[in-house]
Amino acid sequence: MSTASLTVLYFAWVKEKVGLGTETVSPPASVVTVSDLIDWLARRSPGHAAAFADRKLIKAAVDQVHAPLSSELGGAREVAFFPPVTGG
Amino acid sequence: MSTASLTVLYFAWVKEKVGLGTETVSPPASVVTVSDLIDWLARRSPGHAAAFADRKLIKAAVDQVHAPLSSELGGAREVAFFPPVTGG
Amino acid sequence: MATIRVQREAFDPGAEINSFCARNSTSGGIATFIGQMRDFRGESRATGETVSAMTLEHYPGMAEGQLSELVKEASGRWPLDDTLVIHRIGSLMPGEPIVLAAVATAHRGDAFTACAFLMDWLKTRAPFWKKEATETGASWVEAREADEDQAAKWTR
Amino acid sequence: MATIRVQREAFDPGAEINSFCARNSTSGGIATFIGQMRDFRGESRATGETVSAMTLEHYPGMAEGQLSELVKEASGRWPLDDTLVIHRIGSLMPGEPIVLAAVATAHRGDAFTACAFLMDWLKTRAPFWKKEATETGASWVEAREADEDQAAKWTR
Repeated sequence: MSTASLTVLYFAWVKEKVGLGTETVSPPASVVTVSDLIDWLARRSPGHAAAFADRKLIKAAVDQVHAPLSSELGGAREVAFFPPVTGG
Repeated sequence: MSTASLTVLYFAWVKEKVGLGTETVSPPASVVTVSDLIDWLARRSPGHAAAFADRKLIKAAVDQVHAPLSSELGGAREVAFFPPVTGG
Repeated sequence: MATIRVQREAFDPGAEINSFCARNSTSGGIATFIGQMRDFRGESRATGETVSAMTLEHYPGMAEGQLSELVKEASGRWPLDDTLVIHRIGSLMPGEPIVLAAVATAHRGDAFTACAFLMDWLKTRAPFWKKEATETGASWVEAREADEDQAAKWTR
Repeated sequence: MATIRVQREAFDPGAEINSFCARNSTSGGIATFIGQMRDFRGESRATGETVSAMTLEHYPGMAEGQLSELVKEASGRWPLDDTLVIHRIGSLMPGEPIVLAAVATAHRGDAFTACAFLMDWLKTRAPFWKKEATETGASWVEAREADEDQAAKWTR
């Protein structure tokens, strides 16, 4: 909840829309949940805005554990955004 | 239900107790069901008697199809007796 | 499509599975089951007698016929692209594969279910009998009640 | 015991299954699942676009971590002797195996159930994404709702 730096990762079409695979950001204290982080990231570029336009399509992992968008970031060091997985 | 000849097959320990794997028999008209056939076969030798001593342990197939001991033989040409199967 | 083999010769499960995959390259999912000969009796190696060899007797004709029936029944219940069942007879050594069942389908759920069904019915309907040789002599394996219960759940 | 591999190189399912069987020669039953890359999109080859190649992206670290979690969860639910999961990443050609899951147990029921569980959870939890190349371009495969439903039935 501070301005500690956070690694954000993007995968699959989220990565393609954002235009990069990873970035290090320092969100303001007002960014408390994963959903808050999306709101804040979406303002960084038209690519970010496009990637997060329909967040029903977006899944998140906080420190490599699946997390609902309502989760609090807490002291997370790594947050990832991606579409539903399609391996196997 | 006549004196037509019938091939009888034995497998696994039933074969070992009877002392042979196959025989051709001509049961009398009174032998109507698989169970009747067992009664009749059991009198053929001490080995037969030992094999059929506890018929709860015996399974039968009539013309290569699993059949309860109460089944009628009808025009069967081949009847087999064996313990419960243990393949796989 | 289906292949059923009852054979005295050892077989190579990996090679069989690879050729099954190759001839079903458009099936999304392949489920297989391999039953191996264990070198002990009962529930565990620690408590069971050591088994040095096994003989598998079968009812020629009916064994193949029952396996065909099982595959036909499975094909009627689930949309299967292909099926393979191989069952050994004769003398086997510990560690050798006894049986291989493989099912190819578009969707993996059907593959798992059909393969489990094949094995459950095979265990209670296909006329094969195992005789195990141990230090104290050879004896016929007894049917497990659990197998009957498992087969019964597929009854319609 | 468990082996988990996420790898760019192609693998040979038959050879992997054979060595899995060999190192689990005292397990009575081995259930396996092989997921293959299909050369068409959608439900059937007749109606779907031809797929000429596939790229599998993954989340390094989390992919391996999730697979370990799945195996740990399965091992807690069923008495498993051994487990193997191999998942490809990178470029794949049609017909190539994408994933192999193998489970060794004393009793076959547990092997089938645990293997199906592994695949259902893998499909919805392991961070891999498929991109298919067709004549009209490349596009990301969409998640199937059926996969979510299938995974949900294992929830306790």
